[in-house]
Amino acid sequence: MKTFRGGIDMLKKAGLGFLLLTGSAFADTTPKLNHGDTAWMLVASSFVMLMTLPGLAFFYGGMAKKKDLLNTIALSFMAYAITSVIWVLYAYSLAFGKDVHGIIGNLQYLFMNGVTPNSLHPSTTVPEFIYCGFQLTFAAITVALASGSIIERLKFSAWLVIVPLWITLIYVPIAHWVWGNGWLSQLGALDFAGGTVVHINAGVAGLAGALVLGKRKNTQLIPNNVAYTILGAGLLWFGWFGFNAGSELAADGIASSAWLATNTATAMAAIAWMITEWMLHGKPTTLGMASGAIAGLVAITPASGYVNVIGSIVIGIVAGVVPVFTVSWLKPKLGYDDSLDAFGVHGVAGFLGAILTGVFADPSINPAGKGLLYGNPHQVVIQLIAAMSTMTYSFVMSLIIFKVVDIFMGIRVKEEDEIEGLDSVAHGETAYN
Amino acid sequence: MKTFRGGIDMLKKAGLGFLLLTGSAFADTTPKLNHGDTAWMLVASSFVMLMTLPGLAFFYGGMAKKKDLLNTIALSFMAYAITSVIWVLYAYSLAFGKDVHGIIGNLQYLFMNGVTPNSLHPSTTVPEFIYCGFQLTFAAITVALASGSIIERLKFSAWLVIVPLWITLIYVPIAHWVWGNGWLSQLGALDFAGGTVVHINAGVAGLAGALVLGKRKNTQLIPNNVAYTILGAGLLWFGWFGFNAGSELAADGIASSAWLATNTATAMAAIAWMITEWMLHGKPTTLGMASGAIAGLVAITPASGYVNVIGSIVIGIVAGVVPVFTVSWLKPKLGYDDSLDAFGVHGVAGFLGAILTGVFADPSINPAGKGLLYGNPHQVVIQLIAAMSTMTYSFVMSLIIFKVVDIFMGIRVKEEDEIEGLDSVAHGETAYN
Amino acid sequence: MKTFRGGIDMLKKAGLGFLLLTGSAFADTTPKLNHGDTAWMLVASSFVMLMTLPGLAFFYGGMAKKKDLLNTIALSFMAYAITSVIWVLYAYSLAFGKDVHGIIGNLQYLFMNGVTPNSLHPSTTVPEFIYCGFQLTFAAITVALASGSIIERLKFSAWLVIVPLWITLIYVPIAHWVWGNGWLSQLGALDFAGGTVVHINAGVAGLAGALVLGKRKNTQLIPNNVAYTILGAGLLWFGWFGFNAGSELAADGIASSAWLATNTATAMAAIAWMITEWMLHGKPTTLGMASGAIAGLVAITPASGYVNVIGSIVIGIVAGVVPVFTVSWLKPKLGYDDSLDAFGVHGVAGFLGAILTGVFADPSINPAGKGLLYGNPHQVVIQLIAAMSTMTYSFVMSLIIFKVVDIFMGIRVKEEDEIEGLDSVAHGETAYN
Amino acid sequence: MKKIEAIIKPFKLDEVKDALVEIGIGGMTITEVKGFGQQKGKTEIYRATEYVIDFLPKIKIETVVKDSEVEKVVETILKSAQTGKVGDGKIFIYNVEETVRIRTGEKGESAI
Amino acid sequence: MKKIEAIIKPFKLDEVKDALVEIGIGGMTITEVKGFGQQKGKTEIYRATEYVIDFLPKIKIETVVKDSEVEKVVETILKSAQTGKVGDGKIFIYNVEETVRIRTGEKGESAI
Amino acid sequence: MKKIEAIIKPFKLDEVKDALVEIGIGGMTITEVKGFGQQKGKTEIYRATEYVIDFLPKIKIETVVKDSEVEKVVETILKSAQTGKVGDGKIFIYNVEETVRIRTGEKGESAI
Ligand SMILES: Nc1ncnc2c1ncn2[C@@H]1O[C@H](COP(=O)(O)OP(=O)(O)O)[C@@H](O)[C@H]1O
Ligand SMILES: Nc1ncnc2c1ncn2[C@@H]1O[C@H](COP(=O)(O)OP(=O)(O)O)[C@@H](O)[C@H]1O
Ligand SMILES: Nc1ncnc2c1ncn2[C@@H]1O[C@H](COP(=O)(O)OP(=O)(O)O)[C@@H](O)[C@H]1O
Repeated sequence: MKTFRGGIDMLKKAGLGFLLLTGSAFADTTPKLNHGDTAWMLVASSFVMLMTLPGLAFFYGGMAKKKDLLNTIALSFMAYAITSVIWVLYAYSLAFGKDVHGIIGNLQYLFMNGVTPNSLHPSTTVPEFIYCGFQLTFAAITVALASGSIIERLKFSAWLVIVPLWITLIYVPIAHWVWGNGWLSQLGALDFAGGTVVHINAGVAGLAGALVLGKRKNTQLIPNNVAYTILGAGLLWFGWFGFNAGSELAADGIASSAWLATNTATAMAAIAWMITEWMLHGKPTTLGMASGAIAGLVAITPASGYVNVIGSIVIGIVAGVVPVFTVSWLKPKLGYDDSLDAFGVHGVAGFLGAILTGVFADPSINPAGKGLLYGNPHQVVIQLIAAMSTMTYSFVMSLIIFKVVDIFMGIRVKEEDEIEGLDSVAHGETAYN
Repeated sequence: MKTFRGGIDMLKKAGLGFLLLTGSAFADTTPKLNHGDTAWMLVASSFVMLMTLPGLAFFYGGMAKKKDLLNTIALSFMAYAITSVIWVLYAYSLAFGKDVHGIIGNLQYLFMNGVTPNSLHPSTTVPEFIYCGFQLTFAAITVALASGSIIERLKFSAWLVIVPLWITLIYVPIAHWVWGNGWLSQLGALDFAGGTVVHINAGVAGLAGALVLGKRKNTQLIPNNVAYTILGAGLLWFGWFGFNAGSELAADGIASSAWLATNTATAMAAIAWMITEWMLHGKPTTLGMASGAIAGLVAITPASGYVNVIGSIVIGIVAGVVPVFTVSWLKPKLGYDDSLDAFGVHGVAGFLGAILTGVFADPSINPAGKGLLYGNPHQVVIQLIAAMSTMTYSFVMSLIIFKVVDIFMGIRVKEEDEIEGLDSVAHGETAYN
Repeated sequence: MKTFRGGIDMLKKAGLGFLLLTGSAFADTTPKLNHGDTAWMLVASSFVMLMTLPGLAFFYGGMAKKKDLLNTIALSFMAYAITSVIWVLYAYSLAFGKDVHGIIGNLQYLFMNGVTPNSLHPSTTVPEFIYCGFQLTFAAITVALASGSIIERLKFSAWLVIVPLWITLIYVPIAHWVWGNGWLSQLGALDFAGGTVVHINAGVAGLAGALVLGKRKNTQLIPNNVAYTILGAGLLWFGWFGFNAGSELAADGIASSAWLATNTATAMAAIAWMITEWMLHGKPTTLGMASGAIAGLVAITPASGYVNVIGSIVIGIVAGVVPVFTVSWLKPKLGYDDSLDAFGVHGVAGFLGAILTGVFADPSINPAGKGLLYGNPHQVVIQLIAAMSTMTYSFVMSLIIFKVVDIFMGIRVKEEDEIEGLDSVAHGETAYN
Repeated sequence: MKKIEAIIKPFKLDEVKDALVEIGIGGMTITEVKGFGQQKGKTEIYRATEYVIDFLPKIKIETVVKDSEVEKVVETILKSAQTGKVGDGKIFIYNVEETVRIRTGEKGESAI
Repeated sequence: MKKIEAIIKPFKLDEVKDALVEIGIGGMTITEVKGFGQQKGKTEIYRATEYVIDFLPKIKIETVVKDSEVEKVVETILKSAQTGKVGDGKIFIYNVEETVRIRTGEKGESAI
Repeated sequence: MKKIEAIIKPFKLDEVKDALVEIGIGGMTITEVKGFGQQKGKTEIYRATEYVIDFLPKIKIETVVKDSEVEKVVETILKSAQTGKVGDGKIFIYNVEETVRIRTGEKGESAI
């Protein structure tokens, strides 16, 4: 997502053609609401909402055991609902209010105080309200993503406590650092649509949760409905156009480039995962295609507005191959139980994407980003710093949150409930009747 | 949806920035087509289409008994299809043609006569064609919503007769009264996106149908696939952004505010229903979360372009709590068989939303609406009049339509068909093979 | 999709209001990026992506036998993924690069070489990148559509070879002929959104494949999940608004008209198929409604930006009635095994739509098209030529591709694998656990 | 001890179960099965083509009872499951050599 | 009367059913079951990890016949269900003490 | 030969299967069934209304064994399937008159 980039940028968004014509007459440099950009942000925000519900809910739900399907969906559902409410109450303000020492935002937007339909988000051509809504959908999916590591044994009531804590103590500061004029954005870290803020963050948080919770009794992956997972993957792919191309905050050429880069990397990663699995296990699986697509989407996220199609293809290949090994080799080797691989896929592909952004950022696509291949090796270092600091902060804080909640209320269900299945035990429901 | 609000409004939509620059040169006040607004309306209309099929079809279908799944879907499907055809033939004209005595529109748009791609809808910046399309999707979902009360026993052929009658005799006049410059719009009733026209209307029509049909042999709710219901709820939530924010008919700040209000109330209502059910029955259900979300969407509909986020939160809470009691206490007490609670959820939450709009409408969000809390208690009275008159008209007329169709062709299936299931009996199909 | 139509058109898209005001000052006729149009194309491209995955994947998947569900989905998935990658590498350039003798494009866009976010697609107001993305989604769904004829017996590895061959040797030249300033566009053939390029093409390719493959052991249609098919149909309907109205490449009145024509024909065809089946077999089926809707969407595709609502209704009726006979009478009579009727529905309805476009094109909707009813009988002849030449080229070339791949690697699975089901044999997975 | 196995029409399940509970049957196990018999299969229509489905959904109820209760149980099922139309189903009776209650290890009639 | 219970490979169902109908079998009941035996389970792959599925899908066919028909029925099933590969399944034969047709209350062989 | 039929709690299936394999049982067939007995049904909540579900999911294991193995098998199932809580299920034993292996046509104990 763009942070302040000076007046030129906004002018461009206000309509270049227009500018050229009225050139000299144009004295006032305050950006004006652009209906085309606003239309795009209304849509993009809706797209990202769809990613969590039903997108991610079905992507994850399909992989859960039949007896845990609804519970798995409920985790994403409540992640979205709770985040939605606290976001407009105070979290948006802490993340995007006026910067306080590079660490956090102030409380100017508490309860969306003072924001009216006429307020534009600073240095954009779109209303503050929809910028807030767009950002909300990012926060919500991040915590929902983390749930993938911890399903089939997490106490539902604990989740309802973890979500607001996690958003407040982890997501909000990191979002501020990267997108809210915080210290990482000062540093020059490139994260077009949230590779660091969303995916690395969610991945390591999930890992922390999995470590605190311990292994499930039955760690086997028995997808109750692979078609649901593919449905979810399709909706995620679709919604991700809003996520990535929407992060340009304008309907322009860079958004268009981000659209194409997103699609290219995703397609490539789906193919790459399929082939890797084929070579390793003799068969190309549909779950692998879907997993590869998601890994590709994750990895292209930070890069989407910076790289050209060749960069996208390379990123797609890396994203499609590496996580195959983290989920099938590293996970059993280290012995953590990352149920649906939120860490193995999102964390890992997010990390790869963050670094590769520093390699492939092509200034002819976006002047704001110049990578190793275009003569700026330093960018890789910055990307590493941003990725590592996010990982560390998120991992440590997540461990603390899970631990503390565990101490106060317990976060793991009883063994017999785990065996009976959480749909019945936690919700009193059966998915299929 | 906006009715005529004078020139200023359109000018704003034509691009404020533009205006400021060319100020004096701007003599012609006729609104011009705005590509940004048109883009948004093309999208919003598509979103609302998705709400009926597959959104509502799956929301309802998932709750139907396994043997009635396809029939339940078919009711929504044909509601949409039939409405689509009669809408462009004559219904659009009757609803939105030139006002005749505040009661009905004239026939100027018969067969979309005289409308060309250059025709803009009066006092908007978007083409007549897409305004017609947008309105079409509202009409279609309204009658589809009503089907929720009467599934699992309705004769399919009767439905094909009821749909056009109901649209023509009930939906069209009410839409005209509220949005087509009819008497309710003269009165000053606030209904941003259709709380009265769509939800109250559908709810009481459903109730009328349920009363004429009588109880099913087995009134138990046995959802064949709760995941489908959640899928439907997710798609409805997504599509509802088009419904509510689209009702601004422009991609601007009020649309953005409506987007955020919609999301906030919905999330809050999902949480509120979940908690209420938890306290009453010891478990938070996923069907409850989905039901709460829908109740929230319904209640925020009339208010979405008028209220601030605090208003949205209160509306969400009320919408999440009250219908829990109408469906679990009032329904069994009074003994009507509102199969999927079209009345209990849509009717009730629609009514609550209509009244609360009169309470929370905040003129700093939208100068067109000023509620009780902002010093205009009279608005609540107007809202009550609008809601009650719609309820009465729709209920009485629906009773008549169901009764008359019953006399002519019978509207209830034979008992043995009800037991065997309508998928097989009415359609010769089985959902799962 | 529009090809070059002279400056006036672009000017219109650049904002008519604007033009009127700045009139004389407007010297430079180069089109400028329009944010509203770009917003719409970003969305429309995403919509068409959704059509293939999960739209078509579920539409087809639901009709497949339970043991072949995932394989059927995988064919669409890989069709999309492979096309996505080769498109940006070279296929886009061959289709839309500078015309070489009316036959093919040049290699100017190889690897998207030289395209930057500032490049607009010639004679449009939208970036080259999103135009490329939009076109990509068309190519992908075309080959995915063809898979419907050949499921439940095709070797998966063969498909991975067929897709790139087919796109390169068949789709690319035809797309060039019709939309890339090739010989068919010179001829004056009307194909607004791809009736010829996409549907006729996919239909006859599927038929060729079915002929080379031969009949399945069990040719019975046993839909494992009719609800999935309806879900897919709903998503296709939704996405098709992007397909048809997006083909205007601008958010304007013609796009709005195309939206409404699309919806009208689709609804009418769903009703028409349902009634036809009812009269023939005594029951209105939900699969029939969905099939009719798809037939309607197909038939209106070439006509969508040219016809008025009456034209749409007639096209809808024809599209809803005729394919009922091709699938239930012609297919068994001739004995080919077109598994999911890609030919019987898409090919046939695409052909009907192409011809009827020549009949109903109404110049008051779009000056670029004038049909038989408006005094231009010659258009029908042109349409016939375009349709027949596409059919012939695609059919012959497809036969060759399928045959050659068969010779080199075999395209049909072993009989025992066909019986066991391709999910398990080809992918090592089971859809439902 | 005897096992009474009844194949019935699915929608009769609740009625039969209630009738059996009323006469004091303590347990039963049911299975969703498909039946083929004199009752003609049903016709389904997909893409304007009619297919005859030979196997119709049925419910199999199994209940193991004391020898002395067999007659009463058969009577009860007969009464509650009958519609008089073809396809009502069958009752089969088998001998059971031994019954064990897993929870307690009890054997014989007291384990039923 | 005897009950003949055959566990067969699912894709053989149609063949077996047709063969049984041909020799005049009037009714049968089938159940989807899962089998474990000498046939090795199959391997499924999820997220690049192989899982062995021990239980394979099988179909259980039950048909109650007159004593005199047992041999013919067994022969017929043998012929139509055999592929010669491991996992073809088993036929078990049980004694049936009584049969009742629910529709009419008829008992004994005429009820079959 | 005897058929041992055990109705058990679903989550016990793996344990029982492993135990049976360990004592050398060569084959078994399982079916998803629903049981009704002393164990109270469970309550589900839909739209704030509680419904009691009478029939609970159970697994039926059927294994045909030589007469000499019956006791050992029953013991094994008892041990591995027991939780001590109501609803653990039952074991029923029936006589099997004949067994045929479809693949080979073998009959009798060697066909098991
Ligand atoms: N000989 C048989 N063996 C096993 N099951 C049978 C037999 N005959 C009938 N059935 C079962 O009973 C059901 C009803 O039988 P059918 O012949 O259709 O009608 P009816 O019970 O009225 O004679 C069948 O669908 C099948 O499940
Ligand atoms: N002892 C047994 N008791 C019950 N069912 C059995 C038994 N042995 C085998 N089966 C069933 O028969 C099926 C086939 O048996 P299997 O040993 O795999 O091959 P085969 O029939 O060729 O000997 C098994 O999957 C199982 O359903
Ligand atoms: N008489 C019976 N005949 C057939 N199945 C029975 C019988 N009694 C119990 N069952 C089966 O055994 C299961 C457990 O029985 P239940 O009475 O609930 O507990 P317990 O086994 O502890 O006595 C039931 O759910 C049912 O499937």
